[in-house]
Amino acid sequence: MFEGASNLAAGVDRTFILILAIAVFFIVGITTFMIWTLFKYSRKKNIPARQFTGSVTLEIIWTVIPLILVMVIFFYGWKGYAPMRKVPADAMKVTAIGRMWQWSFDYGNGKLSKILVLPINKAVRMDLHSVDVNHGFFIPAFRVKEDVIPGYKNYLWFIPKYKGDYDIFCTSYCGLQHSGMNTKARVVENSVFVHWLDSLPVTGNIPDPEGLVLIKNSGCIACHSLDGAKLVGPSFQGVYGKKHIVVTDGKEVEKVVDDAYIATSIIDPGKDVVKGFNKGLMQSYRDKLTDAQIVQITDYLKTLSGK
Amino acid sequence: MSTEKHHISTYMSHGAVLVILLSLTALSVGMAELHLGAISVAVALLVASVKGTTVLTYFMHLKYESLFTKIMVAAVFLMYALVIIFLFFDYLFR
Amino acid sequence: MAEIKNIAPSEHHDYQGSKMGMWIFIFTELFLFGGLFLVYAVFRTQYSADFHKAAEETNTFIGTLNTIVLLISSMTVAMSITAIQSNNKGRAIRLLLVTIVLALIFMVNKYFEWGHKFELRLYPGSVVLTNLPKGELLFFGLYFMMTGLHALHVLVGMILLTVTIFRIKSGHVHSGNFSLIENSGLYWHLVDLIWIFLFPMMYLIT
Amino acid sequence: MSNSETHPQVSYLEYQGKYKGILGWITSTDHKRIALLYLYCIIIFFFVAAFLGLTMSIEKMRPGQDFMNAQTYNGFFTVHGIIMIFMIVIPGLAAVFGNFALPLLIGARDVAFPRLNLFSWYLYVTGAILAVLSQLLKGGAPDTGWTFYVPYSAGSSTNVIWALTAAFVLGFSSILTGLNFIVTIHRMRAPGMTWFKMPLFPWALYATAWIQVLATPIVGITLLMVIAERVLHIGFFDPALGGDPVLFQHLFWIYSHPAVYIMILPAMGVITEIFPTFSQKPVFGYGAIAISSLAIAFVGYFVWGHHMFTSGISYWSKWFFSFLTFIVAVPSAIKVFNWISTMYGGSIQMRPPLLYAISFVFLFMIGGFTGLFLGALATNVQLHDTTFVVAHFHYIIFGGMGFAFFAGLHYWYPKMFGRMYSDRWAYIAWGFTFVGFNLLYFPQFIIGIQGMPRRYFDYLPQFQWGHFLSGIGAFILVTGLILMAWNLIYHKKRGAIAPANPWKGVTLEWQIASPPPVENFDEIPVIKHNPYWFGTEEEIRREKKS
Ligand code: HEA
Ligand code: HEA
Ligand code: HEC
Ligand code: CUA
Ligand SMILES: [Cu+2]
Repeated sequence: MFEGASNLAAGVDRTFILILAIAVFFIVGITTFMIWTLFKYSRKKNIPARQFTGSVTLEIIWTVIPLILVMVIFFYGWKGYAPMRKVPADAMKVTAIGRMWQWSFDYGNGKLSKILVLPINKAVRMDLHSVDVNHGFFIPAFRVKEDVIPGYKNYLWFIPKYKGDYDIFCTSYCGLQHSGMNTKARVVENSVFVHWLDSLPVTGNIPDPEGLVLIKNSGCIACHSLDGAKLVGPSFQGVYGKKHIVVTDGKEVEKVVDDAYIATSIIDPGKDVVKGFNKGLMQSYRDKLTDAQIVQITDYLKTLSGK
Repeated sequence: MSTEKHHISTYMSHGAVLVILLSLTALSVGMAELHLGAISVAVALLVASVKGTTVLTYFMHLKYESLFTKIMVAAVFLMYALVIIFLFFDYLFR
Repeated sequence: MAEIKNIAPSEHHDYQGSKMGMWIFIFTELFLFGGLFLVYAVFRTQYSADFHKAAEETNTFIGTLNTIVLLISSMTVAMSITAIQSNNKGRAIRLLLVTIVLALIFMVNKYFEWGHKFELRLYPGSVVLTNLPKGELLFFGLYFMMTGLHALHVLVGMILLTVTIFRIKSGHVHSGNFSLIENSGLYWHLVDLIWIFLFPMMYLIT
Repeated sequence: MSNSETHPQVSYLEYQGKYKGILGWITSTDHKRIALLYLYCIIIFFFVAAFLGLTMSIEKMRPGQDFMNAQTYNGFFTVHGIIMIFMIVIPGLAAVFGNFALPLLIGARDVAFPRLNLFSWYLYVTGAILAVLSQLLKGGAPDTGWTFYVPYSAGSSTNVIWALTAAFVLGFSSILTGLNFIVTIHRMRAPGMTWFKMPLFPWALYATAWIQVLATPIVGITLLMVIAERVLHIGFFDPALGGDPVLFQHLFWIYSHPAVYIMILPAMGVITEIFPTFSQKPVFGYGAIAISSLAIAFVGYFVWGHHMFTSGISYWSKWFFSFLTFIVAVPSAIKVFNWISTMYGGSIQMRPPLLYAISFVFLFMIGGFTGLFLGALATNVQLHDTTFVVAHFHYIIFGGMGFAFFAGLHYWYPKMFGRMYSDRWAYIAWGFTFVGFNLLYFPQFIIGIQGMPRRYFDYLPQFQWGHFLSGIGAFILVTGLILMAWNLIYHKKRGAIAPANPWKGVTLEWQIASPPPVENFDEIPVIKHNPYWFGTEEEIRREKKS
């Protein structure tokens, strides 16, 4: 908390100190009061208890004072937060892409990087984009955090104030390697940044391969994951070239997934049913996919097995 | 138990309520056929609310229940309305 | 609150209490469907055009028919309570039987309606459905979930009413003790009440 | 349970109904027996879930993998969360002490629907078994976190459906308990007990019951929707099927925020019973405490959005939910001030229940004030989904509700079992528990502020010191809890016979034998005074000169 490295830190830290002060005051005060009464009014002293039942004045006092205090806290919390939503028009734009379990940063024009490099004292607007599930983009030193939700256009912005390396975490639980999904933000001089960006190779922004487009449009991913997760059907990850047991005409046989096998699976899914999955869920795509398209799908599946 | 008084509705009154409900149904189906756009949504929901209230008051006997039951039902619908409103605080101001 | 008596709770039957319990149960049911209504409301504002298109797909005629059937059945239940209160057991039972028959008609209609959707391959997870525009997909998801859950309640209501008939026959329910019939009546009206809202949401809104 | 031949003196523990032994217990509709059934289940499940928590803490004492892998860890915190929340703290105080003490406190012979009450317990057990099975079955423990956020939970290949079903069934058990209590409080108060002569624990239960009834169905249907999403591929929340993931968060928290008040309100109620008894004076500001319970329940229903400040909800709804969050803090403040004023001017006897009650107030304040950090928009951005949140809710749930549970257990133990435990061992156990607890969770505040995210199996080295202290704290805490359990279990059969009224309490449950007879009261008492009427000081000025 204690090295606020962006323009937004002051507003957060001020709120923090304010609440901390109020909290310590009340916690210490009330605890002391309780312990004091324990001794002062101990039964050992044999003083009969007094039988009063309340006091309207006191009741009002301790309704109104906390009410005022919480309103003050609310106000500061809001004040510290409001600037976080007001992105200056000249902010540099970077898209953070979250996928299980990796960040990548898109600087436009197909320039993708695994770490976030930023020029010092310049406003950046980060657009947050998720490929699969919810992630959370968090840079503690900058006091910024926003969830990365598929289908949502969330964003955040800040101005880095000091040079150095800062941790970036994924805060929204996203599965197995959630805790491994971290990287660095590096704040550098503007000139260094420009140089770095120039030398960054163009890798991203390549459109989806046709096979993937077909898989998405034909609704395959409703049942087949691309990342190894088991849905209704077996995952496409590593499926090509895999050797596995299928049930054909009620008998278990071992088959290797090759071009022909995939074609049969799509045209006549009931023929070879992968063990552990149910027959009849996948419908035939006979009239919906042409042979050429099936080849494209097969080619794409090969890439998922690194072939 | 038998000391408590129960309101006994007549068969006729039930029949009358049914007639009202059926005509309201006819009304809302008719309105929908007219394709009035945005208004038809409002009308359909309004008619549904009137029908719902009728069922609550007469068929479900709310009219003859204790004041507390009435308040309870009203409060529950109010709570639900508040939930919708607060949810739409998000969706309408995105 | 007037009479609290010194007898064991098991021997004492608290008429107001059990009715209050039933009302509270009805509230939970309302909120159960309320959750679905919330989802409907949100998607409907976001995809009104798609919802419009998808809603034309639903059969207004069957919907209207079922509305009428349920309204009538609501009335017959209400009447059967009147019958019990005026000590007319035979009539009460007949009215309840009519209610159950109406409920059956409702279910048969529902069967044909869903069956038709399935013929069009418009069932959850079907290829046709998954390839529809987002809003229509959501509409049909809600359609199946809401009408399905409602149909489940119709079934439960039918069972409850059947039990009531047997209790009337065996003489447990009579003009001096009609909690059971009143409470199953309340439940049945709830089923109707929910349908009153489902009907315009699924069949009418254009 | 016919009372025709029961002698009024037979205690509910010894009473022989139609069946003997364990069958006599699990078919009994006696609210006191059902309370104990809940108690035993809750202790067993608490042990299971706490064991999962303990292993998580130990695993994290060093960065990297020590003795469990990431998948196991993810399964552990999910099942830990599900069991703790849905099976322990939500039914916890309401079902155990509510069932045991509510009819006694309002002068009734049982709850309004005794058979429904037993049925709730069966639902609870069914749900519990499902939850435990989800950990053990073939697909692997669910790994979504107790919040089941979609899309992850729509895709995860583990036993998510089992866990969802378990939570659904447990929810219905909770609804039925709530329904039962509302009707009981309305219909079965002893003659003369007007609303404002009712003790404050029933008031708290009343407020709780309404939340149970009105909030739980929403999560029920939401979980059903996720199940439908997984099984039938109906899109509601998963963007791949056209749905909206943030809508799920809304629906989930519409229930799960009020649920935290389901946990804390009965705890506050128990504490409110304890302070007057040990101070021998009426509770301070009866009306304010009663009404603030209702206020917390009502306003608390509408603050769910504070869990979603970083999810991309609209600016004005953040503003609004933050505002309401601060409003709920005020009734909590009122209660705290009223409790400490109850002690002021009393004749205070230090006994274990009071010690636990005081620790409750202390820990609850820490938990509550850290809630304010989370409720303020600016600080929430920094703290959301960090171990600060973990520390906040462990302080308020374990420190608050847990300690209130221990307080209530020590308070009503003599009434439940008719025996006394050892005070000395109770103090020693308290010492370990209190110290261990703070050592376990306080460091998590600090590393949370520094940016340590939650649900992390592994972490960067700069956070190690905090995790290490936590691990040590966990061991001390466990020692304390085992001592406490031993003290209570050992003395259940061997402790000194408890008098009917060991603490000189004035509420109705202390006016009957310990343990209470089957039918509670030989004759239903007629209520004349307010519930905390200790007499003297000229018999309260000759009854206010009436
Ligand atoms: C019993 C359970 C319980 C209770 C009672 C509370 C009570 C409160 N909680 Fe907490 N909360 C949880 C359980 C609970 N919480 C859980 C389980 C989570 C995490 C869920 C998850 O993500 O897994 C959570 C998360 C959580 C968040 C979301 C964090 C995030 O993920 O970003 C927030 C944000 O506003 C919050 C706020 C509060 C507030 C303001 C209160 C208030 O009600 C507190 C009020 C109390 C006091 C203020 C102290 C006493 C008062 C005084 C001593 C008098 C003086 C007071 C003043 C001057 C103000 N809580
Ligand atoms: C009631 C609520 C409750 C309680 C009591 C606890 C108790 C504990 N919890 Fe917890 N915890 C949660 C609710 C609770 N937890 C929730 C909701 C989450 C969030 C899950 C999520 O992210 O989805 C969580 C998450 C959570 C995490 C974070 C995981 C992460 O984000 O990475 C950790 C990490 O250490 C943890 C640890 C512990 C530990 C060490 C205890 C210890 O205090 C336990 C010590 C106790 C013992 C070991 C038992 C000994 C007992 C006996 C012998 C019998 C007792 C007998 C009697 C009472 C009579 N818990
Ligand atoms: C309704 C769910 C569903 C949809 C939609 C679906 N599948 Fe399948 N698929 C399955 C199931 C279940 C199996 C396993 C049983 C079997 O082999 O028939 C399977 C098996 C397969 C296999 C064999 C995998 C292996 O490991 O041997 C391939 C290849 C395949 N599907 C391709 C596709 C393609 C391409 C599409 C889209 C054009 C698609 N599937 C759409 C459910 C589905
Ligand atoms: Cu990505 Cu957590
Ligand atoms: Cu909350």
